[in-house]
Amino acid sequence: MPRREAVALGVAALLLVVALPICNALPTSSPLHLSDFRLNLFGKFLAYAILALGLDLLWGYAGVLSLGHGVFFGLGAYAMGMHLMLEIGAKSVYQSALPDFMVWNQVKELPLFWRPFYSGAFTLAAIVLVPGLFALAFGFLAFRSRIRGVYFSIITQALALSAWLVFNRNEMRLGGTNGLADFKTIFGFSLNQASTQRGLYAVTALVLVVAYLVCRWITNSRAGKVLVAIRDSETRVLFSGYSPARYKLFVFVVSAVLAGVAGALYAPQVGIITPAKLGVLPSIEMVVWVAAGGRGTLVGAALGAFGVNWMQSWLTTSYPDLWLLFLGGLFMGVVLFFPDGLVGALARTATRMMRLTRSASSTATPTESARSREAPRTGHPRPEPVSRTPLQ
Amino acid sequence: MTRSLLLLSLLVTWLAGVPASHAQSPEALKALADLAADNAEKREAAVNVLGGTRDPKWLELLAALRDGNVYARTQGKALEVVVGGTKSTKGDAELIDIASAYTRTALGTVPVASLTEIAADRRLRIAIKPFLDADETRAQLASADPERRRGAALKLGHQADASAAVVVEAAIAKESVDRVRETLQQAQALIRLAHGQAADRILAAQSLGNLHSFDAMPALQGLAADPGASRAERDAATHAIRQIERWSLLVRTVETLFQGASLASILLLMALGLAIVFGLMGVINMAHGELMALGAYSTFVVQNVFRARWPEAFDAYFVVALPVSFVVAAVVGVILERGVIRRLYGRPLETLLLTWGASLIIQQGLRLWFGAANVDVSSPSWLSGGFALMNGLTLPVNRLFIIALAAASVGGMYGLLFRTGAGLRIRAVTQNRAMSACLGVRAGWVDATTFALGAGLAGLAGCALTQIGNVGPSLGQNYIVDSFMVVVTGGVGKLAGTILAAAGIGGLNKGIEPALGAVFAKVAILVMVILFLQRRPAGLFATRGRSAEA
Amino acid sequence: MTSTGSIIYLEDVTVSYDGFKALSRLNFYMDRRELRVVIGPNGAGKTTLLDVISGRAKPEHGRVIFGDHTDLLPLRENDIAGLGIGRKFQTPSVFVNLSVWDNVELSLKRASKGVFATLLERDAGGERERIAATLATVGLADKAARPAGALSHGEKQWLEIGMVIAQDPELLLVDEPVAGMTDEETSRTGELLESIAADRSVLVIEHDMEFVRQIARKVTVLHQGTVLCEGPVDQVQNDPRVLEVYIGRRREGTNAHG
Amino acid sequence: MPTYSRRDFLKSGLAAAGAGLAVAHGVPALVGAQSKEPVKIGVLHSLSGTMAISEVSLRDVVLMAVEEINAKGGVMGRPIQPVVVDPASNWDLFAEKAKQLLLQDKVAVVFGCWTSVSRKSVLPVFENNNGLLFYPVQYEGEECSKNVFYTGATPNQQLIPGAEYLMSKEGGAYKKFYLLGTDYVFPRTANKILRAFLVAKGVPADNIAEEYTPFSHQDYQTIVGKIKRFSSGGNACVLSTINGDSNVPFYKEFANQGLRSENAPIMAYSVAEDELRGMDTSALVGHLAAWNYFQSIENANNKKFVNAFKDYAQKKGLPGGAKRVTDDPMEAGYFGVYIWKQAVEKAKSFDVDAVRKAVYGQTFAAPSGTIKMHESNHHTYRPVLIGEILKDGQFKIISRTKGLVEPEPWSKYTSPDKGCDWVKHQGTYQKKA
Repeated sequence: MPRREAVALGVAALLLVVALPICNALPTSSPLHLSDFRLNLFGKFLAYAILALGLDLLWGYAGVLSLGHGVFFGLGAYAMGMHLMLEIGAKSVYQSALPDFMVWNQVKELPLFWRPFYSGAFTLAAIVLVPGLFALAFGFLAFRSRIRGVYFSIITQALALSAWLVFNRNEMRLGGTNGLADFKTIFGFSLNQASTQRGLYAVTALVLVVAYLVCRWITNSRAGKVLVAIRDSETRVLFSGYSPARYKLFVFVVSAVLAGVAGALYAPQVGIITPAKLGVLPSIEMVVWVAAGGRGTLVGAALGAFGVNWMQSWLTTSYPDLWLLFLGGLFMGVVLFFPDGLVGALARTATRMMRLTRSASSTATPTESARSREAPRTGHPRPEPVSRTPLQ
Repeated sequence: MTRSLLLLSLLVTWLAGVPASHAQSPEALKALADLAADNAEKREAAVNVLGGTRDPKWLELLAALRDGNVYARTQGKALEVVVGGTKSTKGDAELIDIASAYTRTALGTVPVASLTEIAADRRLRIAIKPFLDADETRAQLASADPERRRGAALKLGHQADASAAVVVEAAIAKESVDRVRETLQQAQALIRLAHGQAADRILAAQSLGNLHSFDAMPALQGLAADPGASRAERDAATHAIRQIERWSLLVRTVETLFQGASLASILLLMALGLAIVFGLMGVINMAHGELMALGAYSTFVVQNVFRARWPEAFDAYFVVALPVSFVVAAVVGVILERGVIRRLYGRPLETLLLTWGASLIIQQGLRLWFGAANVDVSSPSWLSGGFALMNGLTLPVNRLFIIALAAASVGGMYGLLFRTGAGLRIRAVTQNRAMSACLGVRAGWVDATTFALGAGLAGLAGCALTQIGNVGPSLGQNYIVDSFMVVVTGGVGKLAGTILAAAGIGGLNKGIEPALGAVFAKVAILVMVILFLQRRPAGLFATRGRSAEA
Repeated sequence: MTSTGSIIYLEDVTVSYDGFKALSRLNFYMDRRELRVVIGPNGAGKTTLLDVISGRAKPEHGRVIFGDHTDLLPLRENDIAGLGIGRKFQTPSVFVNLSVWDNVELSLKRASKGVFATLLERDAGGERERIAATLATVGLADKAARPAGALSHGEKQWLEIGMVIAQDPELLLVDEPVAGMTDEETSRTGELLESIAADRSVLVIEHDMEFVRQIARKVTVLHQGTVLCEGPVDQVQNDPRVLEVYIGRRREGTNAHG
Repeated sequence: MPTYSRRDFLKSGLAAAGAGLAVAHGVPALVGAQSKEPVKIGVLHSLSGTMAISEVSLRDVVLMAVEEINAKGGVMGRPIQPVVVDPASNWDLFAEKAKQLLLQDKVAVVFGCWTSVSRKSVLPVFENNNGLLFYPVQYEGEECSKNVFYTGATPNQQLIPGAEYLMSKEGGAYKKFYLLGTDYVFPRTANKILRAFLVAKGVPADNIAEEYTPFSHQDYQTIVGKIKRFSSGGNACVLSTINGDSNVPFYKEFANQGLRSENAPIMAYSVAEDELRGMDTSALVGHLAAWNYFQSIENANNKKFVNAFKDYAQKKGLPGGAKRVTDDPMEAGYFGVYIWKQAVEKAKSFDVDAVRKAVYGQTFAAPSGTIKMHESNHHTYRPVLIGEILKDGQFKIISRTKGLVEPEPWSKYTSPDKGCDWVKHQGTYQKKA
């Protein structure tokens, strides 16, 4: 990682992980004070940013567009939610050891698949493994048979729809439409406490930094180049002796795990997880974050998740009638005028400036400059081959 | 018990239509006065007397009483019962038009405060009901609408009152519509089954078996299990039950087939436009659902224009709405295509995002313009009701119409693409854009036309959907994923594939649904599609062959 | 068999697409270190032949043997590439978002091309030299840092050839390498192929008879999915059956119009 | 892009935004006359997404009540300033917006929510931050929150009377019941209670069928086929808790497959006038609904309310204008604002705890007649009405209870041992046998 980037990352990490919680801990009178509400809101956005990183790895680098990432997010969130539900114990409305929704659903005994979630360790493992294994199975089937491009996007969309339908069923014993809510404590800490929320925020920010480093490490490795190569020409990769299916499967699983972790951090901070979060619309919105921020840049994806959600939060308060028009318009604008997103557009301007300033200066050895171009600058996204076949 | 017997006899004479005694008889007038009494018993008795006159005018009074429109006022010393009409306000006072109880001569407009409402409490309403019901049944049996006559016959059968036998018999003699006559015969048999002698009951059971009468099942089952009945009776009942069950199996099979066909036609209609735009132009149009919504709202607007301008020709509105919705959606489609999508050809994933943005805008636009609530689109009378294919199976006309419309759309598409110059140009540009351009085909024009066609078909689908579902801003969201599934399963760019996929998905869905329920039927379909793509990753009708693509 | 035997051996191979037989009971074999050109009219099955060898198309029946006794039929494309069969496509297929250098680097032959190996592996010593040498061979040394997308059409063709060479294949499959090239580029490409053929086998599909004459020693003519004839260029060019196929069809065409 | 068009766009955008704001905030007419600082209240109804269909009208009616109150001098002399937010039918956004209203905007009270899930998602927020929510929709009960006032019906104020009516001689003495609902908590709980009630009344289990469909289900072919078979032999009726979008396809299919209200009536628990506005009512005529309020109620208060709302809609240029109708949740949303105002004035404070206590036993001359807040359980005494759907989308009232029905958050048929009381107990408590 070039030094400048490392420094920037370090500063950002410090700001996110340390400075903001400190601002929150300051007395309300202080000008630097950050309210609990804001910090909590940021925590949610940072969870989204973790998911966006994974999605960017998948879409921005390998060129695989998943319209079903809400499912993996949901799986992680439900895994965490189930543990939190069990932690409530008899402090619930019905004062039963069973989660409330089971009581009104006339479930007399805790279903078998709920039991392991009493264990915190199991829950933490499940947060990673459930979305990961599910993605492994689904991705294996999809990539092995070379379902790609638009076809892949659409079956993932169908996956989101199915998952939404299934999780909405009361028979699934997962709370139906209402999902899981009214959590009281997390690993013994009361969720009402500002300090717990602050801690959750700090954990989320830390996970985001780690996730970023992992993603950066992947994209900087040779495997990262293979991913970009797959986006450019899957056939060439195949005939170069790599198995694109395995690479895609790998990155799909990584992004699903990140989504699951994001979901698990989201649930306790927001206090509710419902099937609505893993449907078709939220899954598309996730793609929107990445597109708006700039795909293929990692930083852009994270910023996009943060920015779009902040904007949505602000617009739904300030322009409740019109915000969808703004969002739709912003989105069309980004696709049309900034195809590589906000960060892409900024980076392009910056490179142009830089090239101007040092155009005359030394010519680095080819190897050196080839090396420094680590991640792909997507540039103007290349037309993807589309088979325009005649009607038959 | 005696009271109900009395009521029953009243009812019988009433249904039989025996001429009434003198209407404003002293008893009736006394009863009228009793209505305003404080005593609930008295009031109930009064209702029975008035109802017993079988005089339509008194019945109207009872109906008004049930609806809370009857008032009492003191005229001099006497208490007068009047019927209230239109209310109005003048200054602070609330005024009401009143009329006399029997003749309904207008008595002028008086302040509401000067009247006491004769409240129809629960007990009174229960007393009133049989009279009005009987009246209603008789009116229904005489109705010009065969469905209403059939409804009345069905009800008489369900009630199986011995007293109604005469009426039913008379009605059978007069009835000219087969379906209604059969229902009347069913009613007759049910009455006999309930009240006849053993021989009667055997005949009735046979008759019900021959009629394939589902409605008789509980009664027949009762008879078959009745230890008091003779063996012959029980056998007759069992035989009839078996007959009906066999028939029921047939009905259910045909029903499922029809339901599958209906769902398939809807899927096809929705997917057709998508398939054209997706297959021919490589554009994933996420705004397809919103174009459908535009079609549906166009239908709504056309309906309102007809309602306001030509109410007498209201039924014709839908004929006008079909082309209008096509054109409106097509125009919006062209604006989208020329305005933005044009810049993104060959980048399907980006068109997906772009059209999603457009869908948000259209959706919220509709919401701001027409309101967030659904709007009401009435079915024209020729699209309401059902076509009785066989006893126990009524095929809804609107669904039959949509099947026909889907077929016509497919036919039209084939004709257009393979029989016209425009179709030739569309196919040419699809196969080789550069070459077509060299040959003088204006590719831009063709793109716009193709997109307009796809969008127009979406509009048409939206228009058709108004007849089975509701019309709201997020109408399209319900259907978009299903449509995509059809297109993908069929294979992009293959009309035949789209048709087959729609038929397969629709049929399977309806075949599975009774067993798995609506949700898991849908999930099962999605799983099947994914597994199917395992075998054919490019869909049912993928182009296979050597690929020059690298 | 001995090591001087065939590098690729196809026996009785049939491939059909929706009823159309692209290859029909084809028998074909090539010696080691041979440069072979396959010609034939459109639809003769030339590209399908490459598809079968490189694993893209699976024949209905027949045998495909690589080297001494490696059966290619059960293998996937990437495994076949790993065995040492490189393929260059007709339309240039390079990674436009990666630099020219990276393009070659990814193509290098290495022990494992699995996900975890590429994740963990960092630069190995000799790689840079090999990449530089390959780039020098195809004449792109001075453009190593450029994104491949910025190259001209001809340069992309060469880069792709370079990428295939970097795989260090025993057998090179080349599909119409000079389509769309200028005369000068064409002759340079010819020289390049000949130099490559010095120590490996090369199978070229070509239309351009001028070019064929420049490079070919032995030519195979395919027609309707089978081998029509085989031999040195001059002999093939004068074979009456070849004339029949190429010119006879044209005659039929004119007859139809006349 | 030429500059003029950009400016144009900005201008129209601002104008539109301004209009939106003006509507949203219901700019009080008499602000100038009041010197005191306004008091903020929150309005938390979805204005976009799937629930906008129902919730937009609730926002409208709350803002109308606010405007009326402001025109008469506000609450304790302070004008009300509504803070309208859009949770966009997005349940987690509901929680976020609730937090924002309570913590950022520091509103005195929130009027909002429709679906049970939205209420469940904001519930912890209100309880943890001691906020106050007025919830205006009939719901499944089994809840007893210190921070919520429920102005809609509890199950015993709607479900049971509806079923009772159909069982009565007057209602047709039906003996078989098809319980059909959308698959979520209200229909599930409602049907649990209905089933317990029916069984308690001696209906054999064979005569009760239960079925659920997903949200926005559109294809009722199979289900109507089932109902048809269920109802053969007569005496069957449908108790429907089908929600929102699915009603039109259901009723149309019902009619088109030859089922008629005379033979198999549908008693709907989630279809009100506002939804009927968007339906082709011809298929629904003759079917029934049970509510605590209908627009067709005849009394001076209601007339005033209906006309005021029509005028308001027209004046504000709301879609639908003077054709807008009122319905049960709207009425509950409307009088909720007044109940709060009265309670504030009684408590002489905006403090949540003080206001809460002042709400107990409050009465108000609502459009449906005088209603009363329960003395201890946070719900509302309301009358129960059965209406028959007419062609014009209104209801003919065919039955009404005498007086007000006491709310029972815990149904005596399913939770006979539980009660809700915030005066003598701390919320839900175990009744002594």
